[in-house]
This record gives sequence, C-alpha cells and structure tokens, in this order.
Amino acid sequence: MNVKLRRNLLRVALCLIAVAGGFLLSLVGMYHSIILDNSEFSSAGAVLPPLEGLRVLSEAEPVEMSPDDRILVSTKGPSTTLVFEITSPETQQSREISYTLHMGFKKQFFLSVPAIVGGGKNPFLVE
Amino acid sequence: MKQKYSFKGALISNLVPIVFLAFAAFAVPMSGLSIQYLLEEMITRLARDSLLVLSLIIPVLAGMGLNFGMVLGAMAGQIGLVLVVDWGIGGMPALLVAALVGTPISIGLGYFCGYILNLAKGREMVTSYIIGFFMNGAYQFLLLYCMGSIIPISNPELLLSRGYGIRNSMDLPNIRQVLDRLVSVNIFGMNIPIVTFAVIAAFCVFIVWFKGTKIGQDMRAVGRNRAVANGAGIPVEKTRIMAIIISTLIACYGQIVSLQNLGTINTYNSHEQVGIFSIAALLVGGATAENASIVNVFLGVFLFHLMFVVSPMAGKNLLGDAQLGEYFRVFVSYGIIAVSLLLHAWKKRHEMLERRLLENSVKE
Amino acid sequence: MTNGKPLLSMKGIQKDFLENRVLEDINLDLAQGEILGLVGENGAGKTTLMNILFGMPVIQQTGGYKGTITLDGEEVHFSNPNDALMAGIGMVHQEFFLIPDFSATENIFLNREVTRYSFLVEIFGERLRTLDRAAMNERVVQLIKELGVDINPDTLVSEMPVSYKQFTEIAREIDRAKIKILVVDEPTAVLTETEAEALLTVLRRLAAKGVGIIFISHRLHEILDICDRIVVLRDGKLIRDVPSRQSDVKSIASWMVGHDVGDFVFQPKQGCGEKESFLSIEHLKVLMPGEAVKDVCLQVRKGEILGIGGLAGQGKLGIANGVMGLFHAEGSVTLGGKSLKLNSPLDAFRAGMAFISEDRRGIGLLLTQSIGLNIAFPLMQVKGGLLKKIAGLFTWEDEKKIREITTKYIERLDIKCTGPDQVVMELSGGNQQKVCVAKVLALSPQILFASEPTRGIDIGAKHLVLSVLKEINEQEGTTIIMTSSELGELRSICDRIAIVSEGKVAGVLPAEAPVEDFGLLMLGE
Amino acid sequence: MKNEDRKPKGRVGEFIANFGWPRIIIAIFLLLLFVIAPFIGIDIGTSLSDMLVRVGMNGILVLAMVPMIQSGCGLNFGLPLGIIAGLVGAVTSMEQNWQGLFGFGMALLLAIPLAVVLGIIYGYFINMAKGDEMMIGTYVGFSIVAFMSMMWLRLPYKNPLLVWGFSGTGLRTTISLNGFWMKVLDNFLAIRIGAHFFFPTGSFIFFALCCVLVWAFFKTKTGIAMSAVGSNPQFARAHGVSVDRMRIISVVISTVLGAVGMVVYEQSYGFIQLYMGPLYMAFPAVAAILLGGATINSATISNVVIGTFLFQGILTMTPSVINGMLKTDMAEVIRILVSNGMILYALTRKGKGMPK
Repeated sequence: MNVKLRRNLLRVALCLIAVAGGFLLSLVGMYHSIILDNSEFSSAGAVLPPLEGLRVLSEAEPVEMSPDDRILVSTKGPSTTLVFEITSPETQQSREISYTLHMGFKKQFFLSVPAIVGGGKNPFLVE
Repeated sequence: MKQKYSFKGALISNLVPIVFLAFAAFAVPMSGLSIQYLLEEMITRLARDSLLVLSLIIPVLAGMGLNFGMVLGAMAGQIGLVLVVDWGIGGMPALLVAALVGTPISIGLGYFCGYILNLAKGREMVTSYIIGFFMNGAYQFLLLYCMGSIIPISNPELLLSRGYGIRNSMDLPNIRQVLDRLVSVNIFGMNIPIVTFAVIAAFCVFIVWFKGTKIGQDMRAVGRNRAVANGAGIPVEKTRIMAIIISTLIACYGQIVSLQNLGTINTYNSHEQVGIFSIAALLVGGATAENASIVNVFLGVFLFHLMFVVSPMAGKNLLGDAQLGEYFRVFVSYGIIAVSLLLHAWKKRHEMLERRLLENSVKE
Repeated sequence: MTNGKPLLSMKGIQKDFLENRVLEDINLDLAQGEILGLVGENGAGKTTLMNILFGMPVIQQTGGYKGTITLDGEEVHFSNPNDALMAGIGMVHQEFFLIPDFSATENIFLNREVTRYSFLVEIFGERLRTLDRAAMNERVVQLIKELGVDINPDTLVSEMPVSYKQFTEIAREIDRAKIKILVVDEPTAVLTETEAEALLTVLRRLAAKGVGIIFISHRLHEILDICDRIVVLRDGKLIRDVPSRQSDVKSIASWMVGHDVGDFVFQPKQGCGEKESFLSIEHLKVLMPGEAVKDVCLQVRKGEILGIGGLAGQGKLGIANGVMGLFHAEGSVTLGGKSLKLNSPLDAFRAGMAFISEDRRGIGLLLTQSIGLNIAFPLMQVKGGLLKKIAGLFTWEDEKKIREITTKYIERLDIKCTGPDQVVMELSGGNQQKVCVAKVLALSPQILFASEPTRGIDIGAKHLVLSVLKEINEQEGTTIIMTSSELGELRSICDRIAIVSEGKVAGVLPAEAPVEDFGLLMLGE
Repeated sequence: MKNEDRKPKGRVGEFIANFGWPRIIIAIFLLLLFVIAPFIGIDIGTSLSDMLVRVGMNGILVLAMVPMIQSGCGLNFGLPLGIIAGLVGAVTSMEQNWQGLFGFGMALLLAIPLAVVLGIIYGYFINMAKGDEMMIGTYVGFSIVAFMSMMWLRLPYKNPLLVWGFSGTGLRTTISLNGFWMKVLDNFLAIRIGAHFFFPTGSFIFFALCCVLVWAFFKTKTGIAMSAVGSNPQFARAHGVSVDRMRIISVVISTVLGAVGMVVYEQSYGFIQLYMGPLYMAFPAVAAILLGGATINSATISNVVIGTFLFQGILTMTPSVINGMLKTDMAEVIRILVSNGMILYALTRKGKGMPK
C-alpha cells in the first residue's frame, strides 16, 4: 500500500462522502407541499364524511378547516408530523390524532384528512 | 541599500484609489444620500462582492494578469443554483449543494481556461476576456436548449413558455439572504451578516495560507520570472493551470454568496457584469496586473461600489438627469480599467528603461 | 591539494556543429580541491565544453558528442542540467539565474524549499506542504557564514549589489547538492576590484573544502593568482595544459591568440588612403546591454578598412550600434567635418553610413517578407529610390526596378534561391547574410559598418562576403569598419585593427603587428 | 527549421495548412446551410441577397482591422472609437436635414476629421501600452462609448426627428434614417433579378473602392514601412523608420475606416443606434477578418473579403436554416461560438513571426 495508492483511495472516499453528503443535504433541505382535503372520502365500501371543528397543527401556526375545504401546508426536511385536533360541536371535547408523513425526495402530496382520522391505511388521494 | 521611499513613487502607484477618494469626497455630499444609508449599502455590497474580487488574486500572483475567465466560475455557481432551485432545496443546504454541484464544473472550466491561456502566453488578459465570451455562448446553449429538453427540469415555472430553456430571470425561493440572516448583529441600526463575512474571512485566510505553501511559492516564482522558475524545475504549465482552477472555484462560491444576497438571478447576464465590475473594483483598490493584495480587494470593493451607488444620485442633483448618472458610472467603471492599464504599462516601460540605465552606469 | 584519483576526467571529447568541428580530442582532468583556469578566445569552444559537461539540451539537439566523462571514477552521461546537478556539478552563470523580486533565501531554495507536512497533503498532494521559512533562513545564514560573506537572508535580490547576487548564486549551487565541482563563468567581469577579491577568497575557501573549481575568465592576472593549473583552448583544440607557476601573462596571451593568419590572405593595400581622419568618434558612450561602451575615441581614415576586435562583452559591438543610433549613445561623432546627430538611424543613413548588423535574424532581416523587399527596403525608405509616381498623386513601389536590382544582386552575390519573391526565412544562413550585404550595397554608402559579417555561415559564403567587402573598398572607395571576434579574419582583410577592452579602445595596431600584442591588448594588460 | 504544427503532406496539405482547419470547417458548414436551405422551403434568392447586403454593410468595418494588424498593433478592439466618429458625423448631417447622397457624403465628411483626432489620441495610448494594445483598445473603446452616451443626452441637437419627444433634449436611442439617406448606396444601380434577388451594387462599389485605396496605401513608401514595423519593429527602427509614428498612422487609418464603415453600415441598416448600441461592434469585425485567414500581425485585403463573406454568410443562413430545421432560434448561440471561437483560435496560434 504505497503512499500514492493510499492517497488515491482517500481521495475517492472523500468524493463518495461528498456525493452522499450532497444527497443528505438535499434531503434535509428539501421543501415539500402537502395538500390536505377535508371532503367526503370513500374507499373499500366505507364512506367517511367530512369532519367538523377541525384544526390542523403543523410547524406553521394552526389552521381551521371547514368541511369540503382544502389547504396547502409547506414543510421542510425528510419527514413531518401533522396533528389534527377535532372538537365535536356538541360535547366541546377535542381529541387529537397525530400522523407522521415520510416525504423523502417526493415534492407533492395530496392527503384526505377524514381518511387519516378514520385510521385508513391509504390516505393518499393521488399517488 | 533600501529602496528610498519616494513620495512621488507612492503617489503614482496608488493614483487610482486616490482619484477615487477625491471623487467620493466630492460626489457623496452632492448625492444627498445619508451616511447611514451609504454605510448600510456598502456593508451589503462588501458582503456580496468581496469573494468574487478575491478570486482574482491568485492568477495575478501567478503572473497571468487580471483573469476575465472568472466569469466561468460565476457560470458554474449559477448552474448549481438553478439545479438546486429546480430540486426544491432551500436554506443553508441549498447553498452547500449548489457549491457541491458547482465545484466539479468549475474545476473542468478552470482547467479548460488555464490550458488555453497557456497557449496564449503574453496575451493572457485579452484571451481570458474572449474565453469569457465564448463560454457564455456555451452556457446559453446549455441553459436555453439543453435544460428542460435533455437535462430534466421538473419545476415548470423555471422553464420558458416553449417548454424547455431556463427563464431569463428567476427568484431563489427559501434561499434569499439565508447566509446573511444566519447570524446577523445589529449595530446602531445596521444589521451586519456575520456568517457571510466569516466565510469571506475564511477565504482570505486560505489565500494567505496558500501563499505559504509550496505550490503558492511556485506560483509566485512562475509569476515573477517564468524562465528561471522553469530552469529550477518548476512545472510552469501545470502551476498556471492550477492557479486558474483555484480562481474559478473561488469565483463559483463567490457568485453563490452574491446571488444568495441578491435573491434573484438574471440567468443570462448577471455573470457577464461580474467579470467587468470585479476587475474594475480590484483596480480601484490600487492593484495592478502584476501584484494585487487582499487590501486592494476590500478597499476596491468599498470605493467602487460607493461610486456605483452615489453617481446616479449625484448626476441627478448636479445635472438634473439620473440617466446621466447611470451612464457616468458605466463610464467610470470602464474608464478606471483603461486608465490603470495605461498607467501601469507606462510605469513598467519607464522602470525598465531606468533599470537599464542604472545597470550600465553602475559598472562605471 | 591534488590526491591520486582525478575527481573529473574528460577523455577524447569531440563535437561537430553543422559542417565545422567545434571541439577536437579534448582531454581534461580535475582533482579534488583543485582550481583549474580555462582560458580561450570567444568561439574557442569553452562554452560548448561546459555545455557538454552539464548535458545542456542544445548539445543533444545538435547531434550529441563523442568521448567519455568520468566523475569519481564512474562514467556519467547527463541528458539535462538537473542530472548534472544531482551528480554534484554546479554552475554560476554570467547573467544571473535569479528572480529579482525574491529574497536571497527564496532564490537559494527555489523549488527545493524546506517544507512541513500537513494532513491536507494526503488529499491534495505534496505541493500543499507549507514552507518552513525559519529553517530555510537558518540554513542560509550558515551557508553565508561558510562563504565568509554577510548577506541578510531577507533582502530582495533586486536591491543587492552585483557581487551579493553572485554570492547568492554560489550559495544556491553549493547547497543544491553535495557539490563536487563548481564551474564559474567569467564571474569578475561585472565586479569591481574589491568585490572580485572577495569572490576569489570565497573560491579559495571552497577549494580548501575539497570542491573542484573550473574558473573561466579573461583576466589573466586573476587566473594566475588563484588557479593551480591553466588550460588554453583555441579553435576547439587543447593547446596548453600547464601549472600556473610555469606560465606568465605574455605566454598565455600568445597561446590564446597565436594562430596562423586567416585562410584568405589579401595582399595588403599600398599606402592605405589619405592620412587625415574622415570619421572621428570622441568619448562615445553606448548603453547596449552586454556590450556597453564606456569612453571610445577612434579616428577612421577615408578609404581604409578598420577592424574592431576584442573579447565578447567588452563593448566592440556597441560602437557600430551606438553610431547607427540603435542603442542610446552619448558623445560626439563627426563625419567629414559635419557632426552627426546621435540616436537617429535616419540621420546616420542620410550621412552616407550603412550597417550590417550582427543580429542577422533580429535586426538584419524581415524574415517573413520576400528577398526583393528586404533588399529594396533601405534604399526606398532612406533615399526614396525604387519608387514611381502614380498620376502625380502618390508614390508607389516600382516593382520593375525592384525586380531588376534584386536579380542583379542575386547574380553578383550568387544567392541560392528560387527567385526574388522567395521568403527570406526559407534561405540558409549564408544566403541570408548575402541578402543583408546586398541590402547595404544597394545604398552604396560612404561608410559601412559590418558587425560579425561572417559569423555562423558556411566557408563559401564567408569568402564571398569578405571579397565583396574588399571589392567595394577598393573600387568604390567605401570606408569599411568591420567588427569581428575572429582576430585571424580581421588581420587578413583590415589595414588597421583597434582592440576594445572594458568599453574603451585599448590600442590600435597595424594588421601586420605580432599576434601577442593583440592578445595582450585584448586582455587589457 | 522545424515547423511547429505537423504539416499534412502534398499540395492539399499545403492548402489546408495555409487555410487552417477551423476556416475549412466553417466554410463547409456554410455550404451545407446553402444546400439544406431549399429542402426546408427557404428561398435561396432572398438568403443570398440578404447575405450580399450584409457583406456590403459590414465590409468596411472589417477592412478597418487591416492597418493596425499590419503595423503590429494587434486586433483593433478599439473600433468603437471610429464608430463613434461615424455616429457623430451621421447625426450632425441629419441635424441639418441633408438628404440622399449629399446627406450621406456630408456624414462622411463630418465623421473623418473627428476620426483622425480620436485616432491620434488612441494611437498615443497604444504606444504607451506596447504589449497590452488589445486590452487598452477594448477599454478605451468601452469608455468612449459610455462617455458619448452621456454626451448624446447633453449635445445641443434640436431636430425634432432626432430628439426625444417629451423633453426636447437628448437624442433618441434609435433614429430612423428614413427620409434621409436610408439605403442610398444599396439602391444605387441596384440589380434586381426575379422577385427575390437583389444586388446592392452601390455598397459593393464603395466597399471595393475602399479596398483598393487600402491596397494602394500598402504599396506606398509609408505603407511598406508600416508593414515592416508590423513584421519586425527592430528592423524598421534600424532602417530609419519611426516605429511610433507608423503605429499612430495605422491607428488613425483604422479609426477613419471605422468611421466610414459605420456610416455605410447605418445607411444599409436603416437605423442609427446610439448610447450603448456600438459597445460590442468590434467583435464581429475582428472575428470576420480572422475567419478570412488573418493572423495577429499580418492581414491582407483577401482576408477581409473572404472573412466578411464567410462570417456574414453564417449570420444570415443560421437563423433561417437552423430555425427551419430544429424549430429553435439557435442563431445567436452559434454566432457567439463561431465569432469568439475564431478569435480564440487566432490568439492561441503560433503562426510565423508571432509575438511571443
């Protein structure tokens, strides 16, 4: 392992680290836009009605969502957790459901809130 | 026998900065701009352009004159930023990824430019000027025709209406002022981008350190006397190419820092002015094609941009026509380069004649 | 000081350059600690011998050399100066091989800097090592003490007096490799007396340490003072190899110069022209790099052929260049009573003077133009000849007349070419020189300066050029002032010969004077 | 004497070596364009006449390169100095409402003296900066264009056709020559064949006249001395030629030709572009003469003619043909690459007697 070989190996290793670092950085720095839809969602027979008194807490400040409403949430980084707080009009109690979304390199998401709240496996409206 | 410090000699060698100080003293009050505003403006411009002007020092050290080829570095930086915006990356990671993407491009372009400059020894400045134009053609070809067609661009807003080719101007979402606002200190009303200045300081340290390395010393030797350097076994061609590669790299990072401060890129001409203004600034700082120091860089950027900001207002107040001030500042930036090149060439010939007279008389 | 086995021995060295033989059967030995004086006229082969020792590329390019060089007993063959250096042979050049804006330390350690390791070297390679300036300065101080001189390591070479520059170069050569042999090429030419003395003591100190020194110089009293043995070269042959104790200035001078009179013997003219001086030069001072003229007074008689001899670098070429206005000149030149305005070639030409330059390719010819234009140019520019009026408006080159005059000179000087339109660059050296001569003949001048007219051309061309000069002197009465470094040639054609040494005229002798007298004048005795 | 670049053998080799590879490639490229044109519905007649008009238009600007190259001052990047003189001449002639050939003639007469003055000043600058002439030329040229942009705003021109409508002072950026001396040379004895083909005889006669004048100058005593200064300044100085004076004369002639060339250019183009218009006008002219085979220190009239035809041919054919074929407007990119590529090729060539 003479000096020349050692140095060349080191240089190749550094380049690989740089490329990997590049990917990691872009993963961390990537901005994604998530569209949340609060309209009626039907999948596999079950029909889920739009939700009342819905509030979405994400990195930005909380946002009210009325039925059939659609909002856009912009987030940064590889993954994010969305918290949905639903206060039923009659009992003024509110329950919270949190949902973590792994975005990776994908930039656009289209999610149905009723599906998430209803615990459905596949809340994605558009693949 | 120390060179006797002649006031006249000092005056001539620093004539350009002195003329500029006199001009500033006259134009600043005329422009009616407040000192506060001017200082703030100067700080942003120092943060924005110092690195670009710094990239010119290494080629001067290696005796290759003022390297207009730095424009190639600026192009590489812009290509990096365009791709980063297309991938939707923001914040500090965006700058780092842009730099990473720009590095191999700068090294390639720097090698190409250095190789051609070696073929045109003695005419480096005008050749690097033409290389800048030539590569601008290739850059336009890449961005106007390849991007969006051959090179996939996912973000439709970046593209021209015809579906391929990058738009003429583009703002940098989530990148604007990222570096500047990372840590900024507010001193009597002005916020100073500490991290940007730290990056610039880091590159200054690099240049000072680099001069102390073996290759730095080789470059100085090649710059001062190519024949003797070659005789001593220094690989002249390789050293000169390395000087251009480093200069192109620093220019690439400088352009990224500069565009981050501006917040927008006008894709097809922001890199062109970079060459002219950086060299004009360096010359205003008192540098010449044979030696340039870091002090020249900062003094030059400060004075040049002071003139740049003040003259339209001065033109407006003095002659009632801002457009006149506009043209005046273009005239001054071209004029400085012409005057300092002339002055320097005349001084060089004058010294050569003097040295020959001295040599012969010494043997009396 | 000399021990048994010679440090260096060159056996049977022979070198040919184009047709003529430059070095023939040279055998030379140098022992450790011995100082050998190498003496010879210019063109005697000294420089070629040193180039062979150093393996200069020019030797390989012109066909290599025969013979063997043994260093410390084993045979060596250097293909470039760096090999010679690594083997321990250093050289101090006449024009300094230093970078003016670098300090003494930086010059001494150029491309051999003492550096420190840093982890970056792993990534970016050896050239990223940082300089250890302290260690280098220390070494330089020690080196300088060894030489017995006090130079501050940080002074810039451009600010150093000439002798200090030389000591810096010696220090560099000594430090570069375990030095065994140091060649010093005319070091004292640029020094004052005291500085020369200091240099000689340095060389003695080095010899005492066992370094073999080859000392090339023209100052014989220095050679006798410092050298143990003296080798005299003449016309590429080794004439004498004698210990310095058994020789003196007079005999060395005669060995150096005393060869038979030149190959073409011309019957000397009876009564060489009128006595009163036609061209008188007083206190001429010329700033020509390498050939500076300090204070020359010379009287030239009408119709005479005056030779100007002397060693290289003493200023003989400066005279013609100064009078013709090619280099800055001061002093007074009167021609036939009228004083001549210096520093203006046009006035010199208008006064009836013309010049065959020693720098044929640089000044003498327009290489990229045709033979016709080269010959016609001076006549056209100076005397407005070979032009024709076009409708009274402006004057054009008269192609017919130019073609006529060119073919006339092509025949007269037998220039081998394809015709008047051939580009001069394609001609051989001899034919190019003939074009220069033709160019001057066309002007039919009163006074003709000819500098090194026969250098680097074949025998046939040499003979033709000299006979043409002789012809126009006798038939047209042109006064000729011929400058040449070959004494034989001057003695064969000139009536009187002035010898220039150290920028002044050392003396003027008739051509028939004994050779030793010329030798002594040349050496400035 | 070993020749630097390997010389291909034989007559063809000889031709290629002299003509130079890039020029052959570009000539073939141009030929190709002409061959393809009819297949994509471009009428040869119009393209040819368009090219001829442009040759007449730019010819003299390219000719303006010759004197300075011949005298060793290198490529004349300071052409804008001559161009400015041409602009001032044209605008002053239009101020007096002179029309037709008379207006054109007066524009020339007014431009030439100014060009001589600017040429002398520029000549001194060139002599001050031996070795850096091209850089000095570029920036002196840029400075004067910027300076004149200020002057256009302030000079006392009153003719309503020239001046800004609302403020009444300061010249417009583009001024139409309509009604003055637009296309006065092009239409002079113009030959029209069929609907499309148009031959601008006037400009070609004028261009030929200027070429003959320059050719004749280089046969005179001063002309020959100037070429000698270019090929070997030491030789010229040693033979009583004042090198500096010759260089200044060559710069003056170049600047005057630049002025004349600019007036002819405007007449054919139909508009006068002021302010920053002429900033980069030196580059096409430099590229054209290099395309014609000139080197940094020797240029002939044939280089001018061949170069102008080739270069303008490329500029006219690429937009129509390339757009027709690839539906994209690549012409601008090709123009930049070709013109700057040629200049780079010339700057890096080790031709005969090149200054190191």
